[in-house]
Amino acid sequence: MELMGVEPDRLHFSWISSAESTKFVNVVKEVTEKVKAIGPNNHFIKDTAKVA
Amino acid sequence: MLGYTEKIKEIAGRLLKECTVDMVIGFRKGTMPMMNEPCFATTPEAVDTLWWDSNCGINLANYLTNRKEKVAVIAKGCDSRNIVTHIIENKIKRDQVYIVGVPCTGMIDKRKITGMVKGEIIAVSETEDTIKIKTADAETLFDKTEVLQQNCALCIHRNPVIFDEMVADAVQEQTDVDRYADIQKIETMGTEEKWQFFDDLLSPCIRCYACRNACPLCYCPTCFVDEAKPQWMGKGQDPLDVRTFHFLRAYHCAGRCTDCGACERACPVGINMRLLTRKLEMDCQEQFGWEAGLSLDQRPAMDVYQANDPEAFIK
Amino acid sequence: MFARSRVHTIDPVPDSDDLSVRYITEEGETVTETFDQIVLSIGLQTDPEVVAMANRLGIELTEGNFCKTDTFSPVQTSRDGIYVCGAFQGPKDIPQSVVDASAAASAAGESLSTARNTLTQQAEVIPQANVVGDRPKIGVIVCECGINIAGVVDVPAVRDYAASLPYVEYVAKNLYACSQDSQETMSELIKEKGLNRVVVAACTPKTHEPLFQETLINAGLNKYLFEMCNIRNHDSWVHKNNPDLATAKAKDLVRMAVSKVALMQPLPEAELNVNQTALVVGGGISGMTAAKSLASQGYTTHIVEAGERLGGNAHHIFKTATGDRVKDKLAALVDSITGSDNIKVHLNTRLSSVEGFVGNFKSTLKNGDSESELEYGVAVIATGGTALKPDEYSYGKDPRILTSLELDQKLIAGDPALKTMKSAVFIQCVGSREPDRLYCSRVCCTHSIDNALELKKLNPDMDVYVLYRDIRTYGEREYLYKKARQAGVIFIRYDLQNKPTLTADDNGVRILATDHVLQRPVEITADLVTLASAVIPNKDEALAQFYKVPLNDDGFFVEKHAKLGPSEFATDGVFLCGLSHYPKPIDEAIAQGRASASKAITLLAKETIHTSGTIAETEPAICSSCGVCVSICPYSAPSFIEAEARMHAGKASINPVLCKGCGLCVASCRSGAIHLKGFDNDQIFAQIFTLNEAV
Amino acid sequence: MSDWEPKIVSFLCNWCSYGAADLAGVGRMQYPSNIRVIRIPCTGRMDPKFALTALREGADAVWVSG
Amino acid sequence: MTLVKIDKKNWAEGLTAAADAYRLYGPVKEKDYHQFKALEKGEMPDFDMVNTRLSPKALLFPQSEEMLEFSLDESRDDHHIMKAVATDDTPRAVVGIRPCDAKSTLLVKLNFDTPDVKDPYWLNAYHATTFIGMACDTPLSTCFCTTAGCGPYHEEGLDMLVMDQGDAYLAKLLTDKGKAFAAAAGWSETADDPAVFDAGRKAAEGRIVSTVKTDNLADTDLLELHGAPFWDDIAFSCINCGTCTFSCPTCWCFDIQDEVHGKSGVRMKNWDSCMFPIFTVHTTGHNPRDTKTQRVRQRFMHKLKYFVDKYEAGIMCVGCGRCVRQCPVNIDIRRLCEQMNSFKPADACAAQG
Repeated sequence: MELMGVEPDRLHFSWISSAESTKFVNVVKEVTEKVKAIGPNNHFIKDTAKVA
Repeated sequence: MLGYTEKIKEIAGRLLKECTVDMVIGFRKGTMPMMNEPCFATTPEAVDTLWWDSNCGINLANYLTNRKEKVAVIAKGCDSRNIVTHIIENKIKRDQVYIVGVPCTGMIDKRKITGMVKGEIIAVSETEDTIKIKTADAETLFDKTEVLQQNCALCIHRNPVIFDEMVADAVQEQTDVDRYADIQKIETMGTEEKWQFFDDLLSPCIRCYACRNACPLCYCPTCFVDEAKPQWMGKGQDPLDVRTFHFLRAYHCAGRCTDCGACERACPVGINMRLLTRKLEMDCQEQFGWEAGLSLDQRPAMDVYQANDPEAFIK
Repeated sequence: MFARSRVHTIDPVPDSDDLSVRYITEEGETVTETFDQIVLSIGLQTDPEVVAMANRLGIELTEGNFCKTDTFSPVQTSRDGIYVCGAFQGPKDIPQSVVDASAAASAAGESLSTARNTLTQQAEVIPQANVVGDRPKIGVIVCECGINIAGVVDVPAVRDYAASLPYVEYVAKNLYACSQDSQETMSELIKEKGLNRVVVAACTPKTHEPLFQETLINAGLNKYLFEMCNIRNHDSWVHKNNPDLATAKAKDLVRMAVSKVALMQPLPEAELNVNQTALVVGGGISGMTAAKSLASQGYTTHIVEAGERLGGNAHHIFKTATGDRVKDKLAALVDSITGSDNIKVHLNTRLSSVEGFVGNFKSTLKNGDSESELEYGVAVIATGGTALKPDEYSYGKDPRILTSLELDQKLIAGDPALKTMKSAVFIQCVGSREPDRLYCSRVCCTHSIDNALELKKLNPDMDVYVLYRDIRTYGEREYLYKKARQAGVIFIRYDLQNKPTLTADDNGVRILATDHVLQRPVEITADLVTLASAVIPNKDEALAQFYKVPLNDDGFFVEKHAKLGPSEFATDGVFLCGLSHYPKPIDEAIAQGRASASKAITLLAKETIHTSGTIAETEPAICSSCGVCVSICPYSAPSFIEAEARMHAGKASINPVLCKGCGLCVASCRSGAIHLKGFDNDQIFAQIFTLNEAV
Repeated sequence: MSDWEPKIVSFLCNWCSYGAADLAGVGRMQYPSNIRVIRIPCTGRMDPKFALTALREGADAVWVSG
Repeated sequence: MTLVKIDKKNWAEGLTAAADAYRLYGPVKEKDYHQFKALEKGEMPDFDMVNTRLSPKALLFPQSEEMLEFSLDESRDDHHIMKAVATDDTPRAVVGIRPCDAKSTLLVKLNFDTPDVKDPYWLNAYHATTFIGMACDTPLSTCFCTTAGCGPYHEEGLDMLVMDQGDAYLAKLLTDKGKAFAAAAGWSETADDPAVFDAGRKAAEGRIVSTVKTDNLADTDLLELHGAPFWDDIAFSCINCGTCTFSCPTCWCFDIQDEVHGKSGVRMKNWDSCMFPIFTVHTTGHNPRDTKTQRVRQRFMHKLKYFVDKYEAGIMCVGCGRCVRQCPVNIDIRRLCEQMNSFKPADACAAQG
């Protein structure tokens, strides 16, 4: 995806055990911050059925 | 690769006479210069039409999918690796296919030559390492290494990895080859630039699926493009649908693609979609140390989990 | 920070709420430190009322007021028909209490086995309405959960919004959706309004989904026509200070749930009957106990023992901590096994293959060159362990240096030399709590002290030394430690950095150590040195592979869950007991033998088991038989339909029982030929598509 | 741009991350409300199609947590 | 029919003048091949080519075309109502179309403009278009137009045929649409040497090297042809990609799809190909043309037999040779036509014995 020009911060992966609620909250905050930083997704998006 | 045609005819004739196989899959001379047509030979006259030169770029492993009868196939290095993948993925049984290995010195890029020459190409003649192109008003001689298909120029598996018989002795493998220079160059571009690059690369696509159908790896009865429950991807010319199709098709070939170049050769509008498949080939190499189709007893990297799979991307 | 010390006094520090502690260190120096908080780790004792009750019931107690039990029947009180488990039997941790509980249950089960299923009535099966193909009629119930949800999310707004969603026929809000009366009203509503799908927007499905699914079943609906969306834990509780965002999120979550539930299909749960035969791998004390308990509750049991006799490790043990001779108790147990017609023993036999799944296992038993097939429903693994042959303290180079079990052999044989010896030394933690074997073998302290007392009994004026790192005679075994000190056994502590050194020559074995009190080197010449070597498991990789059960780095089996499932494996139908799990004394081994039997019986007694409905299923027409699913599934549920089958030969199909519904194969299937029922592509896509209209 | 709220589609594994989210709720730990949770039985269920579709349908980010 | 002489010098401003009244389309070179495109202001068509890689059918029959649009947003009063999509049917002119491609529009018109069925999208575009043909003096070795019902100077389907005479063009105005365009372009200098045209035509026709025989296609029995033995050999190499059908000017098959995103939806039609398995798959999963051989046979039978029998207007092929050049495995319609034309059902049975 990165090669194709999608900002790497659009995809996040994490491992959180069901006991690590604090890690869960930190990851949510971190992901939200990062996505806010790179702005809305205006490339990889299909809003109307464009034809050509 | 000049003497191969005679050797192929001799082997094919013998195999058919001895009934080791029911048919031989190979190439016959095309009706246009620099084009050859895959064919199957079952009778002595058909064997006589068999032909081999530097224009046999189509991957014959594609014709083995789900075959029931005993078959002989003429296989270049990349074709043989695809046959290995076919056997692993139960598309054909090992004892059902008699592999006639061809040590390959690279196939010509027809589109490249047409671009370098003025006017229509009327005739082509080939020597061991040069090729002569005859057009209406001129005759130009090219050194083969100049006009090879990109994947053949970068090829590091010219000799078949699996075969029952070889047409000639093995050729020298290329070693000092950087297979991923162009990919790394793209990776250094900025995000916006990369997006534009692929927009421009894929813009001529007319969704004819020649790349998918020329590829031996694509044998699914229903391709994800034709999925209808739900139809999550458009069938039209929307650049995003075109991009999604090429992205996911390349993803499905990750760890399986042998870079035979058949997709690029089949594409009517000449898109270099191998940038996507080779990026995934590079990743498989770096992360799993895996190269497609080299051994019969190991499934491709993306099919199995190992404890030591890299997981740095998981936070 | 661990400090060896004796605490003298704790005084509150004036005009502050700190505390000052005065203690004496090992070197005898007095130290005073202040702390914010002090935690006293107090022990366990029996409640006086319980002691009174025990006396009333005529249950014999030990001097520590715990229930007196015999090593070979650890859950049997002195009063017949009354069993004991947990801390009343002795101070213990939760895993051991849970093991005792299952053991007590199996002991009780044994005496009640003849009356099984006589008083239970058959649950009345409510016919299930067939909704396949009907237009979805969705009922949405938005729960307020008191103020937990309503305090933040505007529940009426979410309810009204739900009414505008496609296929929604009925909406309601509810103070407590999970309350009993709400369940009844929901059941009535489903029947009255003819609803065929239900969405409950409340709390987490992990705890409440089964409850609501039960209600659907009572209302005659298939329980999978249901979707829960979590607007409490994931929404109201965590977005307290912006209610409007929380309400918007709740609406999104409800819309996603409604779009998914509209596509849900009624799912069948495959029913399987359980083969009523049990297999016990390993014929040691715990294996035999498990087999005896299974057999006495009416289940034919097979014991597969690799050695040529039953009994395993117990043959080498002289006596138990409570004084019984192991030899004759073991003989009694072995006779009860060979005597029972419900138990078939296979000696010199090993398992060479295991196929099938819970309730329907099939194995080949290999005895020399003859092989036999066995079909069974459950397996208990009791492969046991052995003593480590140490490679330090020049063990094996001098007849006077033995391991604990070798000393036991001499005690069993009543070797006269033991009487005439002048001095004996026990060295503890040989091979245990070492860098490459970190665990404590738990039994060696008690065993060495017990043998030390035995030696003192044989010859009171023999000098007996115990060189130890820490004495772990846990529970009521501490009395033995006290008795040993009173009998004059000398205990010298060493630590890992300067272990005792040992040189053997003609006039005795000289041992050099540093006395921890005098802080001065001490030399002891001993006629006999006993090394308390570690307990190691009979590691069997093949067996672990057969049953797909995990082994930890030390080679012991890893149980399903330390507290919730200590004597069973994550793989259904496979249970576990004895030394192969972790080092344990005979009474705990016997208790776990019984516990594994009890757990096995809870499965065998049902006779049929249901598999989950949310499992994967292939669509043979679209399958390109490439084998990705077969290679990637950790439970090897997918397999190819055999070549000569009439339909779809060579295509993949998934065994509904083995499938755990994780969906690995579904995502890895390139041709999209596998559907994970309940989490199918179209259902997840539906949830994604509705995101497009996120408000 | 400041009031733009990203929409993040999060695929949470039913046993681990979904449980962690529940626990975070029980602990009343506040976090931004941009994530929309889709429950999947295991991250093994995560298919590239979902990530592609989520982005195509307007999500600003996809978060897969096992 | 009048002849007009256009000096090359005022060819360009003639076009720019016509651009006020017509939207101009013409061949433009992109990367290493030509393609028909709308010409920007002042952009000139580039004739340094024999023919475009893909046929100009996309001008009348785009690969993806929105037909109807609708909204599911219930807050709007016109929700769930299908409305036609606005199309721009103002007059336009295609400059530089080859006579074979122009003839193909007539073949396609036979299908889209029948007495009982008229395709509005195609017809509106067709009637709004003026075809200015460029005579073909340097045909390719794969061109066989002369024996496929047309030729390098063929006039059917064209409104104006232009011939290159070195320093000037000679244009034949064939229809009043052609006259109207010539007037708009200000080309009025009449000429009277039709002989030059005939000479040009004969010379060009002489340069055609490949031919096909189609004489007894019509009277060979359809079912016998359907059961002919050579289909397996022909179809073996085919990989069922859609290149031939997508580059063929006379292929007119399309598929209609609804695509909905969020609240807005579109009904669109996309090119389809009988080469794709999904072309004939039924909802049950049954596929009447399941094997590759059936699909390849369908394509050639339609072009060289069904069409011939149904419309009696010759073969459904104008001999432009694109499918021969584009086919990745070199399946050649000329060899096909020869085998079908020379197919004798009788000896087929004898051969099978």
